[in-house]
Amino acid sequence: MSYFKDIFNAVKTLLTGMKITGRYFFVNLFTRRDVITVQYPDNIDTLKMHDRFRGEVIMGHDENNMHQCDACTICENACPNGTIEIIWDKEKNPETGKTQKVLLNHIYHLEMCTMCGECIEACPSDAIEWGQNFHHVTRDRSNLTKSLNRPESILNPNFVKSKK
Amino acid sequence: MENQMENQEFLADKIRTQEYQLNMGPQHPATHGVMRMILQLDGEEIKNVEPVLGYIHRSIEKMCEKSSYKQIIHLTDRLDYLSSHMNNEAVTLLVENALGIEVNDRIKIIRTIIAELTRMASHQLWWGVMGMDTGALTTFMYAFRDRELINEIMEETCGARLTMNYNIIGGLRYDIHDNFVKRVKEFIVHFKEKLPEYDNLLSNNVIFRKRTEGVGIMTKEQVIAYGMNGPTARASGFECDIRKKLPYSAYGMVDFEEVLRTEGDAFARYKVRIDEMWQSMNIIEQLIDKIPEDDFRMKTKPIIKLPKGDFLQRVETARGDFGVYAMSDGGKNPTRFKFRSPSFANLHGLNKMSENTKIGDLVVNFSTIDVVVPDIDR
Amino acid sequence: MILELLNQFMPAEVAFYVELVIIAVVYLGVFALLGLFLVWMERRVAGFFQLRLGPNRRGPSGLFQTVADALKLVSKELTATEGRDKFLHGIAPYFVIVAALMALSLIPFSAELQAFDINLGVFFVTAVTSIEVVGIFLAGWASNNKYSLIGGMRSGIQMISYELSIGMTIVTMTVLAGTIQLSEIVEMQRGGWFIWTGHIPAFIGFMVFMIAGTAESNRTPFDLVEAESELGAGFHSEYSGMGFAYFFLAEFVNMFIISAMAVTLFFGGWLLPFEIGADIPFVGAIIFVVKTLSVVFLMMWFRWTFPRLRIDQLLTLEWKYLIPISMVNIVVMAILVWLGLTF
Amino acid sequence: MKKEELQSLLESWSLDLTFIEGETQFLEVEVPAEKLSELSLKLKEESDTAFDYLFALTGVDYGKDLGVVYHIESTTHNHMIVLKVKTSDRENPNFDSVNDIWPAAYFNESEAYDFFGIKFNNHPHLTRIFMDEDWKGWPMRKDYTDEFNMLTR
Repeated sequence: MSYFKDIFNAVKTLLTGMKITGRYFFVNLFTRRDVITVQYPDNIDTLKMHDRFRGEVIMGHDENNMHQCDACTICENACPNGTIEIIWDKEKNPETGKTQKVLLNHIYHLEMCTMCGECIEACPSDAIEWGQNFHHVTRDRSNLTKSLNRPESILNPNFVKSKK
Repeated sequence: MENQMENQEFLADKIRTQEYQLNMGPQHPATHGVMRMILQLDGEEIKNVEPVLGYIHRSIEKMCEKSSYKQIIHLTDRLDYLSSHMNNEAVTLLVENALGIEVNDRIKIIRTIIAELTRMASHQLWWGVMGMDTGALTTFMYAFRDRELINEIMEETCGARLTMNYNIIGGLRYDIHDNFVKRVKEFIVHFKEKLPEYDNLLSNNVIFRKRTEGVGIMTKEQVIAYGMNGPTARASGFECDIRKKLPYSAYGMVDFEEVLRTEGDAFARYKVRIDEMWQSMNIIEQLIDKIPEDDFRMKTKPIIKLPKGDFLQRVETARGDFGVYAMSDGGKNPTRFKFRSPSFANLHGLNKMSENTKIGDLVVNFSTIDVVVPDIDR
Repeated sequence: MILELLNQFMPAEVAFYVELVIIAVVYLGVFALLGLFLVWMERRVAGFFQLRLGPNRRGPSGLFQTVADALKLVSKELTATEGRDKFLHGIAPYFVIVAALMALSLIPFSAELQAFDINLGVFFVTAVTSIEVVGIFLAGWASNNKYSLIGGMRSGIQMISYELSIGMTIVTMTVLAGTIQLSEIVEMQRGGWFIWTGHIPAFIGFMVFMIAGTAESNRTPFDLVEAESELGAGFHSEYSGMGFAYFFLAEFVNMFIISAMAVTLFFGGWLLPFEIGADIPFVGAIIFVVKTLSVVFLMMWFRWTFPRLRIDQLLTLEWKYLIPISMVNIVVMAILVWLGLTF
Repeated sequence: MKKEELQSLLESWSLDLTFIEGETQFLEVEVPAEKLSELSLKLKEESDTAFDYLFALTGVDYGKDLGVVYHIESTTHNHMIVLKVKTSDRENPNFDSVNDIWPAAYFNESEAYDFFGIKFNNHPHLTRIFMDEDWKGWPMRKDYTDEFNMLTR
């Protein structure tokens, strides 16, 4: 008798499973309501990442092409992977007459970055921040080495070094 | 008739059979990554399994010796990437306990909630892959539907979906997002509706039951001897939940059950994880309304140096008992940083589990011990 | 019809052979298109089952996606293992595909559209489809790959076992029909489909046929021959390009053949209930294809819901459940027919 | 069992053990290499201690010495002990395997061998599990030089 009971139970459980998948099939066939995938390159214009999304490290510039980085190299030391290289020079400030560090090039190796955020955490002047861009695909690895400060940009004279 | 029988036996002696070796992996769908198993087979029956490791060995322990404690945290994301938050938590707790930093309840509760969300996401992925290993391909997408919601929450609050790196020493990187509580509650409602579907689709399915029940039985003694842990060991009745045994973060404040089963077979290992998802939801439900207003990070020194000595911190990741063992000489970097990974420990039992089973059973067993290969290779 | 047309401008003998060639070419075309369509259907159906859309970029609803894939497969380099048995490795896909083609030629699409209506119909189909196992076994054996070998061994065990219950179910239905000519079996169902007239044994027979048929066409839950998570791709691990495409198409056409057989045996072939639309020409073929695709859909539904069995469970299912059931079923059917208890 | 009780119990066994003083998490015992397997077996077999769960086995390079640290837990008493063995022989470091006492040591001892070159007597299958078979040197040792070091620029 248990032989038939086994068969009956087996068929019952199989039908329960088929009920679930079948329901999704017909719902999706007619309404596409439960479709969870996103049509990726089509929605490229409307796709918006969350504010905290860690896509790449960027350096904020204001409208006068000024940034906040005074080339202190704290981020360079904080980075676990050697992603950041800062090239700086000493220059005489014409107003105050003091020599100070001037950022020439803030090199960011995206190909080595693990998006851990230690540099941004360490930065005392909020010069670098997270960018939400994730379209990093490129045919040449050298394109991933980026210079974060824009050409001709200068240090914001009013910047404050806020210790966190 | 008798004569015939004799003839048959004679024939069976005469046919020359031979055990043979089969390389399963490193590129094999069932090994969940790049791992190789050398199988000694007699027909379909497995005589011996020998895992060959190291295909994604990245010498993280060596890297830790050259990194500061802050930098170590993000490396642990890459061990068991499915329970990255718990791995981070292990390192932060180790440093905090060594330095005597007591974090406030807000941090503890948020850490616990995110850890449980991560655990659920991990178990969901495992469930999907378990289905795929047994041949039911649809489970994968159903699991991902629910996992996607968790990843959304993570992305909104932590900034990344998988390797969140949300813990820092003495607190959290960001405060929780404004939508966090709302979204988590929505997720719980959604998932309570969908989790029975998992049972109906796979757990109760007669084929799945037949594939898992009575397969790869491990007794409690064997589990302890082989040093296995996590849900895999709890299926054999070994009480090894660190959340209960040595409560850390906010696990002392909540009331939950340690899921235990006694059968020790593949289905028990499967069921433990399903039930753990219920328990995770239970924990989150208890905590989600209790997040107190407070700072989300404590004051710490800019350069962290551990006192001289040895430190061990254990946490319960989705795979089991994750231990971080640090040896410090009082400097910025540890002299030895060891990750005792649960997947590596669980791998010890695979050979015993698969003795005299079929190739199909090996896939099931391997799936139910739920290893993450980067966690093994480190 | 074609024969008459040809007879007008060529001698009768030549016309006969030309007709054969034309029919062969037409069937090859049907075969390829059917295969491609079924692959597309499977992917699309799988998409909806899995909460996604499936191919939807190339052509209407992604219909040309599989064509593109086929072109890609054709243009691919053929690679193979060293030390394989070259001759057997090369010939194996043709066993599978020729078997499928021959079986396809017997399928009665409608009263007019049947290439080859012999009085041994059902018997011939079962005989021809069982050749397939030779091809799969050879592919597994000749590849010089242990995964392929295990797959081939499994296919041997599996297909020969399940051939039995398919055969028995067919016997059950021929007891009811009283003939094994496919077109006559359909004609017998003019009063009512066999699943209705044969009621209980026919229904049990249908279930057994579906299970065994799924196993025959190597699909989940019986895809142990390929068993992706266990054997990679099983017997066709070492085939690339067209060799793989042949296996792939043959698998899908086999699915169609099994479904077509199910429709012929249980669901009245090209007939609609109460003889609706029986007079309109070519409607029969459409009805037949729609019915068959529904059964194909049922098999896809199985595939995207169930886990796979283990090899010993596969045999347990066959020898402990399906065979006894279908044996009893034959007897029950015979008794019912004898007592005239069928509708 | 408490740390102190455990210490006094172990002292009574007179196995030439050194106890590490100070604020340690668990009882840390330095064991002479030749007494290791004897102590391990006793720790496991005695019902008062019943250390049956090898939690972690860590190879360590102390700079001058090489050593292995065993974290052993008891599933019945829920206490943990840390065993440390050291050797100053950097050419051919050699300890007894505990694989027959705790099968969990199987891969872990291979790992210590792979990273530190520490050999374990009577281990059934001591191989380089993570590195290539033909890898030169022991990468986790402090004196190992790595020509492709990404970390120091």
